[in-house]
Amino acid sequence: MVEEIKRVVIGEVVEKRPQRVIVKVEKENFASTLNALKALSFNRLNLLTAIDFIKENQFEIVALVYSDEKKVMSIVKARIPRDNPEIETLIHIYPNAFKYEVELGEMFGIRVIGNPDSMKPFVLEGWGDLPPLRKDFDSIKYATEHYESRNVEVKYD
Amino acid sequence: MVKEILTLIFTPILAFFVGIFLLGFKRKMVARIHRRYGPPLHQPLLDIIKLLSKKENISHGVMFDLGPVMYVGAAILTVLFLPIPGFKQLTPFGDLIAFLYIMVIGSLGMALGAGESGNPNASIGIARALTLMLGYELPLIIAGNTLVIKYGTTDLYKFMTLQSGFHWNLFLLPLTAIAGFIATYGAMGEHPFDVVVAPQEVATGPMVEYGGKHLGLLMIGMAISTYIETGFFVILFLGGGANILTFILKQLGVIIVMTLFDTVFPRFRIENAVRYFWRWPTLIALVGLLIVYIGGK
Amino acid sequence: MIREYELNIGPNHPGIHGNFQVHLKLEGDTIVEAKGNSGYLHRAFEKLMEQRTYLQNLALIPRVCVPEPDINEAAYAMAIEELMGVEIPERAKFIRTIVLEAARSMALLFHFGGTAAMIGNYTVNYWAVADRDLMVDIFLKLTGARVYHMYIWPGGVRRDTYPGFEDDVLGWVKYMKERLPEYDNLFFKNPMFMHRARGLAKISKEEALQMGVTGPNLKATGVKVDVRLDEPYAAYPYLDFDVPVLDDGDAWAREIQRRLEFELSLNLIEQAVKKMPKGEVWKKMPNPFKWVIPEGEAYARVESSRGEYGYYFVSDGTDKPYRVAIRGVSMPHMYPLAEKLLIGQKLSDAPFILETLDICPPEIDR
Amino acid sequence: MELQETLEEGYVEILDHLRKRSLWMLHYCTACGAIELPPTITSRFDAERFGIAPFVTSRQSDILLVTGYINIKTLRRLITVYEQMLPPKYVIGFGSCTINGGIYWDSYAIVKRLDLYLPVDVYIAGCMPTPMAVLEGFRTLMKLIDEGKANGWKKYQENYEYYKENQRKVLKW
Repeated sequence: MVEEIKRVVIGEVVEKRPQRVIVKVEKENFASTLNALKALSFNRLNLLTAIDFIKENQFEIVALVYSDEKKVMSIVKARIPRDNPEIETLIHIYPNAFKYEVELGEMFGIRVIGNPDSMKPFVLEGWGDLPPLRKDFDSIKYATEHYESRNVEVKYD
Repeated sequence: MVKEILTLIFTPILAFFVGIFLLGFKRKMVARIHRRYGPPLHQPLLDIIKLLSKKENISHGVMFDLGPVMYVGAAILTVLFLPIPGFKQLTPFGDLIAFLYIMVIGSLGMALGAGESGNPNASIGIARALTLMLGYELPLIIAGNTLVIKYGTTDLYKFMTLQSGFHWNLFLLPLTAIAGFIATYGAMGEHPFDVVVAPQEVATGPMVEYGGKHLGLLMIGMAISTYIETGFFVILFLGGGANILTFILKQLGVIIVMTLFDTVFPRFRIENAVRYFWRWPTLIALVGLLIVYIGGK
Repeated sequence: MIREYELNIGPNHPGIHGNFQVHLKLEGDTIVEAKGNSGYLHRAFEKLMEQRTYLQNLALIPRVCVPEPDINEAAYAMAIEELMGVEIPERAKFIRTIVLEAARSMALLFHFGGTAAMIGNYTVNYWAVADRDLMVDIFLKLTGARVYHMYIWPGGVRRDTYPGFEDDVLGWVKYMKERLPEYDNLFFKNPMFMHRARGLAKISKEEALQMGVTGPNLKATGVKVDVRLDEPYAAYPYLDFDVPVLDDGDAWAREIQRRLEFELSLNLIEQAVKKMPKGEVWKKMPNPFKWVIPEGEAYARVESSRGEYGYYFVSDGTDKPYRVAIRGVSMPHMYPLAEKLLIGQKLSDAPFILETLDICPPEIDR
Repeated sequence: MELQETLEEGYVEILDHLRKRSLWMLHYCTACGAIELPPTITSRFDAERFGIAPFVTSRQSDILLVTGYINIKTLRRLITVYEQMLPPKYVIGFGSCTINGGIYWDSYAIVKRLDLYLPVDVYIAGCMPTPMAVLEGFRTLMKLIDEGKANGWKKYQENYEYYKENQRKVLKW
């Protein structure tokens, strides 16, 4: 299976396990790789998410695509810069990527070109702070600041 | 004369308590079918007391408040037109046709009240209630008129006396009895025709905005209308009973049979419910009418 | 022109499991447009998991999906085992299969109750939830908790089964097999249910494959895709079974598909209990408080009662996961699929259609 | 006037005694504790023996069950639903999430204390209380109603501004 993917994809292809193939590509041909993989019987987009590598100041977009016939899942990854991150939409390849992209916009602040409500709220209502899943957003500080908790001093006698 | 007036005053109260008993029995029986114990028999009474003891209440306008009042008033009026064993009640002034006419005023009152509440669920509920009424009125009227042709009179009291001594209409006119049963079953809003107060689809339909005292009144009206519908069926087809006790026992029998069906069926869609009513029960009622018509000649 | 109005199958709704809102635009009784609005159960699991060590996460993850918590524990444990390259003992595999299949049958019973109550047959709801409760008691004895078991953890299972576990489970399976004909006569073979569900909200095979639909919704359209067959985990390689598939793809087919899968999981439990070997139950892992998972990434998949449920795991060698992405099953079922299916349907069918798709709102908001 | 007081007192006494036997709870599963409600209502634990049945709309029901953690989005709907209910109304808080945030203490979307925003009459312990605990919570509420102590709704009306202030702080209305 790996050879077919190698022929079709420009980028580093590694077979981690018999049913897991990791494909690392450049930012520009992320959408084209997925298009090629879809033609190669990878018909289902399982998950589209991002990982915040704050040390290298980069986001990593991860798309898990699965082929029902060949029973193989390939993890397609691409690195994008962390300041004003943008990717093109994948709706025309996988229709169910729509809400994943909206979630990317809300949780990481990644703008998706071509997705009608890319930066619109999906899960949070009236959220003013940093996108929450970024590493530099501190949830504990936010929680203790905004929500009063019951100040119970625990006495160990 | 004084006896007559006293019974006129006490019939609604009797109807209310018998209705409470029937509703309580129904909830207990449904619970037993669900393999659990279920509430005590007087639970509907406790519910009504709790509802009437609500401290505050909201109102969406005068008609909203008058809706339940009209519902209960029409229910009491209808009860007075229903004869009790041994008493003529108001039957000389209004016979079967008048009774069928008055029976409708109650739900019209609720519809006017709920329409005022402005909640879209309520208006959908009213539209469903009125269309369902269109459905079950047809077989009910045909079944009623079959009896009129058979007995030659429209006086409900005579229906009762003519059927005494075990030749009930259930055995003499089985087809009309079946059609009448399905129609009263639909009028009671039992399960396949539970379309008006479907909690999952329209959040209890017309009663969505009613709470507290309004809902208490509506529950009183519902208890009385349970008595009316089962009583109407008993008078038409089960011979009405010599004294009040057999009358109530027969009503209990009707409730038991209805609950057996109620817990087993899922719900119709509203258009299928009306289509069902106009197909099978109406057909059976017409065949019953034909039999009586040809037989009678 | 019929006046167009809006209605919410809102968060406060007796039918929908959990907190979820569908905003409908209606013309008369037919739905013109449906837009989901989720986020009422958002607890930021992925952020919280980054702030907890691997051991602390064990208490957090079952709370993602309420009707079926064990799939989270299994996916979490399998991801860590893959990262650490650990092979769990035989007996632990069988216990995991029994726990997962029992959780599936409990979730399916809960679902049958919900579907029947949605179209008005409350008796099935009262029966199904009561029968499910008998299995919950067995879990209470086995794991100490009714719903959130925290029983499957990396390296195997927390402790061995209590004496008499086998006959309890076999007793429940025998009891459920006797009860199934009653459910069939009351609900699945009920002409009213067939009349209401046949031909309702039909999904075609291509549409389902393209939209990322998995589980009974996909198998009802004729595609045999099941993680237990494609990538067998736990003790499924040792059990011989075949997943049933229907092919009309409408609401009726989805329900009957779940009914067949319920029967399949009963047989699987029976097989697993009979074939369970003796032996230890937990592979010794290093001291859990100082758990350090080697760097790397892993994706673990489990077949839940709704479809394929997965954890995408990235670890950076410290004692806290760097990033965990949860592949919720209901995300594709709700957003492209349910919003498309509801258009043109009657209002009285809308909650019923949402229920046959078995959408679990916490999986969407996480 | 003395007789009038005792009559008034006696009337309220009997009323409370009868009222506790018919409590309607709102069928609103706000959070994860809601999966233990169906077993409590259905055949195994059968809450209907005490007259407790699930009802659909807030106008008809008396008990608002906050079954677990409270997301800000849900809190806004909870407050509207609570204010739609007709007094006397009661709020039961399930589990530790309504007391102090529970397991989600560090989440940015979860409110920590329910009683800052709604008056709570009964708390039920347990990170998802079992049906037995839920029934015990209902019986405690019934005892409180019987003794006339369950008047959270009066507290809400009396210091309405305090509650509104807290709500405004969190919800940024």
